[in-house]
Amino acid sequence: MTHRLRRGRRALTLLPVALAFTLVAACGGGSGGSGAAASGDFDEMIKIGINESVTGPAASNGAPFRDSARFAIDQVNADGGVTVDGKRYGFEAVERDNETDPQKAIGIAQEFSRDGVKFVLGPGISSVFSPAFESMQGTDSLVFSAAGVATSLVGKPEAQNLFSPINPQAGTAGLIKDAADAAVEKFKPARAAILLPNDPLGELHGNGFKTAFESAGVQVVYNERFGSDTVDFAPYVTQLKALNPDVVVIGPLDRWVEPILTEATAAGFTTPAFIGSPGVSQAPFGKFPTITKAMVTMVTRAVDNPADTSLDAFRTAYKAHFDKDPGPSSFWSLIYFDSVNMLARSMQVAGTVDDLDAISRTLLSSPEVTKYPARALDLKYDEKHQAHYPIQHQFIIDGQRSYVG
Amino acid sequence: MSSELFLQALVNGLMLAALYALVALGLTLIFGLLDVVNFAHGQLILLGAYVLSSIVDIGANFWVALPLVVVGLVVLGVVLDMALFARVRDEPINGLLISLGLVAILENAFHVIYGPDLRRVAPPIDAVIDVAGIRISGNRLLVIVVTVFVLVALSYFLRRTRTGKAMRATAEADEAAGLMGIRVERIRHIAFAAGAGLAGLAGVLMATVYPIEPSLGEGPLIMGFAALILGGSRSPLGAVLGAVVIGMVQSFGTTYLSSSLADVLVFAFLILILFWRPQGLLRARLETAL
Amino acid sequence: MTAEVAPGEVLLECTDLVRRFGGVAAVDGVGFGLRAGEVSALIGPNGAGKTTVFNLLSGFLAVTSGSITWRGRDITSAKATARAGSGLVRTFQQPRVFAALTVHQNLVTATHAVVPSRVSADLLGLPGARRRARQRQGFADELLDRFDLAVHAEVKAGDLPYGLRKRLGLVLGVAASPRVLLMDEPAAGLNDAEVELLKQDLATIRGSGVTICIVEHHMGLIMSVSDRVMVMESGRMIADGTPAEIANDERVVAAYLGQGATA
Amino acid sequence: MKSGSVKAFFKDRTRIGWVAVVVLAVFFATIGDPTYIHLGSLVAIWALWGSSFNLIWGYAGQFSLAQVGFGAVAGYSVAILTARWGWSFWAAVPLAIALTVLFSVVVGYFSLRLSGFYFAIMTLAFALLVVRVISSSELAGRSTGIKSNFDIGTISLGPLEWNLTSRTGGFVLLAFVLLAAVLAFIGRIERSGTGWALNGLREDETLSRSLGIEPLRFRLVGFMVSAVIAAIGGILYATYLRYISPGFFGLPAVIAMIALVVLGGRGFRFGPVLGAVVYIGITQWLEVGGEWGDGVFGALLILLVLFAPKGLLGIDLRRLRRRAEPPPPTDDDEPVAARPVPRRESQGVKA
Repeated sequence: MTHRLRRGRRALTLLPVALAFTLVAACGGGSGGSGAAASGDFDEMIKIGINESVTGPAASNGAPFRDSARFAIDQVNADGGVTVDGKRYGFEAVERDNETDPQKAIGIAQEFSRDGVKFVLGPGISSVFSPAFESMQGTDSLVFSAAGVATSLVGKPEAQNLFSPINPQAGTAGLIKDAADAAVEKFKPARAAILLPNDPLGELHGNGFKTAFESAGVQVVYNERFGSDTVDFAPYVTQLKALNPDVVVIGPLDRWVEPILTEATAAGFTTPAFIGSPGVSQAPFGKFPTITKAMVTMVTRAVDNPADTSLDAFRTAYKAHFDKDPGPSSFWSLIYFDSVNMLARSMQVAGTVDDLDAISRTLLSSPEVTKYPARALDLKYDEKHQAHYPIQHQFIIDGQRSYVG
Repeated sequence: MSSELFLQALVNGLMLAALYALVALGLTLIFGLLDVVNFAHGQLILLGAYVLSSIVDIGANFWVALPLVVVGLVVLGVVLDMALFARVRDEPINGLLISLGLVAILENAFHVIYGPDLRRVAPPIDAVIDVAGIRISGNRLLVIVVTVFVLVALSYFLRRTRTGKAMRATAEADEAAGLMGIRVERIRHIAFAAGAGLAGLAGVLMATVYPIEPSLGEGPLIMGFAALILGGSRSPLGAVLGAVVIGMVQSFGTTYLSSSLADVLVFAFLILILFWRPQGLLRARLETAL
Repeated sequence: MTAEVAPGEVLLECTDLVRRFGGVAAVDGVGFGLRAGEVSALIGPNGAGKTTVFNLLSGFLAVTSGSITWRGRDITSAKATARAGSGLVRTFQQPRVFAALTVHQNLVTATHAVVPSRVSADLLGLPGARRRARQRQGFADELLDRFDLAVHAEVKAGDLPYGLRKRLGLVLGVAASPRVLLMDEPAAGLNDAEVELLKQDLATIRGSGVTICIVEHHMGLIMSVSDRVMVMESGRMIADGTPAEIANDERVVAAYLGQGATA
Repeated sequence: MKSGSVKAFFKDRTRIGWVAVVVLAVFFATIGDPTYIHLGSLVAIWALWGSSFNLIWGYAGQFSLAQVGFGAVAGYSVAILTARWGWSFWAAVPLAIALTVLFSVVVGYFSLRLSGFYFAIMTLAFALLVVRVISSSELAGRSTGIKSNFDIGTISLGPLEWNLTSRTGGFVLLAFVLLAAVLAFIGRIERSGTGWALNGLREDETLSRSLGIEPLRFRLVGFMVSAVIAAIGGILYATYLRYISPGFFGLPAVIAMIALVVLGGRGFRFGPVLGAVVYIGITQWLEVGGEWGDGVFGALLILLVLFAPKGLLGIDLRRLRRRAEPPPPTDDDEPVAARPVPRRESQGVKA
């Protein structure tokens, strides 16, 4: 009996031990690696927080977003950083992977606010951004987020320092509407089908396409969302084939396009024009020669198009950072590129590195902020902090690529 | 047109059924002989797929890689069983908990080693069979053919070979089997190895028709469980039957209703079957089945 | 506890009990009554259907046909728990105890039938819940004393040696405050000393007014404690009488041939 | 025998657990740093979810995987009622809990007759069904999720104002107060007849039935109570995140919930608290193992199951120290019933 009693008591001593462990760890917790900026060249570093979904379910978006952020920061430093009052500032990336876990994303946002990280990129995934941004509200930080929901938040009083660096993805203007119109003009469809994933982006794009098609007089005969864990697309293709639409919208990422095209090819369903919802690159279409009509819309700009000489400086910068030439999917690398470069210029022009309101105002109004090398997009922020730039579509007809816009 | 749609849905469903049958068979062997609910089965499937992609990447032929992967997973199965699961035989729930730990470790490993991007294995067969407008790709046909072959072979193995008979006896009554001179522990290692091998094979076949990614294990695992339950949990034949039902519900549900409804349908069907017929569609056991 | 039982009243009665498994009738037309205060034994060769009869009486198996009445009320389709709650309690051949709980905790748990839980009171912490908790403790303590288990009170039931576990299984049945206690082979696996102890326990239990029916193979025990012996073979009752009558019954001797019926 | 020393010990055990909870609450709620407010909220919320699973599994022996689904039902109910339909938070909470309990009765009706593997899969099927239904429901924001009301106001205690808004120290305190209430409540169940009945059913259902303990009745009660606890966790979760989406409630959450209970010690009242501290500590805080964090957690789980299946609170330090001695004598006649045996030390001798 005594044996049992003592055993129990000992066992319980573990709880305080764990507590002590926790307390000790608390003092050193939360630290982590940061970006690889060469701080030696600068007098002081400005921390740029990166809160992206590098792993987890949304990693196929988050990883390019993170790379884009690194690239942009690298570029600012390569261009000499920011000089204010004779002091040279460089950008320093503070990278955190939120693993597509909102709990983690909130933790990271709070860590940033605690550590005085005033400039934050991400989260760029809507389902992670929303909860994380809630906790950035009211904190003194300036946020750029590629998340779809950011476009609907910007301009609202609770989002005064939020910037949306991609053209609006839904609604009456912007990427989706433009893509739908371009497709309608090119392919003159009577019947359209939409097959997108059941996730926030798929939802946004699907609704956008449906509205745009219908207002252009195109009948939407199929509007389906597959589960984000779907791997077998044969049933969807079977359904589509039976409906025989003229255009099929798929995407919004390459990862969905390839399996769908594989099944479409196997099913002999190659007659319609396949529209890649913005985010899809031309790459997957090249693998299916029997599919002769396709269109993709650049989320940013086709940086691999050699005919576009205005991008030469950008391509040099790209090669310097990534050590390879831009490919079909490299448009992702522009997500934060211009915004971060413009941010650096606004600091310079406004003559401050910590007055967020002054920096924001300059970012919107000063023409000076666009004057940096390797500028890639003709990007401008409107008074709501929403980015605008020319939208570019790419048609792939019988293996030939052509650009519009 | 509509009969064509129906037949195409049937063909699509058959491949799903074949894949789920392999998964459910593996789960059934492990559950039937070891009482372990192996949540890590999905990760073993994925491991098979990833290892295949790695072997093919270094230039090996698919047909060489296939047996390598299966053998590799069989060996891994033996190791896992001897090192982990054999130590908690008397408390089956601990086997389940260990499998949860394996899920975390393997999934983490896939993320770190292979990254989040989709990986693809060049399909071994580049042909499509077209019979009166009903089309099936050679790779999908391969899944069905291999599964049927495995079913026949497994049936022969369980009925005709010494080890197979010993497995059936052990599944039925392990103590009695032990008294009859069957080396029960050895039989259990074999069962786990066979289960892991089937998972590896399912992974290989899956990689020929689907792109693979780290979170891909969950779907086949859940559907495998569903098939297992429908089939009565310890019966290989039942597991196959359950897999056919699930594959068809999914295929026809997606084709004629909607995908989200098809999934809801699978779970609702499972709940109702469990409620009305907890013994499954078939009451057969390893001993009488196949 | 409640209405007193008149001595000699038939508490439990079954008629034409039949239970088939597949095509085989494990119990085939058995009927008998148990009178208050009596100690009866149900014997027969292995496979005769004795345990099945207990399972039917206690509600652990459903009857194929036939009826069971408890103090004049038909309980043929009553739940096992309801039967136990009304005083018809059984024990098991394998020593069933709550292995991870201590002996004392086992007994507290077993008092459920005597001090039923009121779930709402328990959850809301009403005063009645505390009173009942005290009652349970008191009852468990009393049983520990009565059956000399106090020394083992804090031992986990799973760690007890076989004999003690078996005994605890019996006391758990007693803790449920039975009016009729059906004991399935209480002596199986016990050594001689333990069987002697069992005899004392049976006397104690009987002395507290409990009617007992035993399924048993230990003839010595049966002949010394029973008022009445019933004999089954192949699902049927082949004899019913005093121990002396049974010992001389030809059919019984035949059924037990070579088994040392009069050991 | 089980007299003064038992009681002293019992008090001691409980006291240590309570002291730990209070220290955690004060530490996380008063440090004021957003990171610790974040971690403290998560610890309390996961401890609640763990307690829900611990009650139904550790105490009642039902390996229910539906708990996360209960959390989802409650969290979504509150989010929809407050953010979509403009209810006040405090009006929405009782209704959300009531809906969750109702749902638990439905799940219980279908599943409680089953046992073991079947029960686990049936409850898992319900949990996954909930997620699928939510992801296809327009009202619940499909897979995008919806915002949840987080400004749950303040409580005035005389001159003191208690601000409960999520992501403040006050919210952490609220979460810990609710956790403490749940732990106290579980303690009450432990000592009650209902607790003994659940224990008995976990240990041996046949024996329990022979003693008049009705399995379905008590298990349903256990199920409903565990659903209430899960509902509190789910509501706090939605409120804390200020946003709710179906992605939070998938298989990974089910696995995490099981793992933290195993880690802390199944069947120990304070086990889930310790489990939550370790779980949040490893995966959200210290980033143990860097990119291998989940793997480290999985390995820890396996090691514990192999070498200390009773969890951290069940580790017998004394036995570890005198390993040289032979193990205590056990009975060789027959194997002890092969069951997962959550240990309950409390003697229930409180009069």
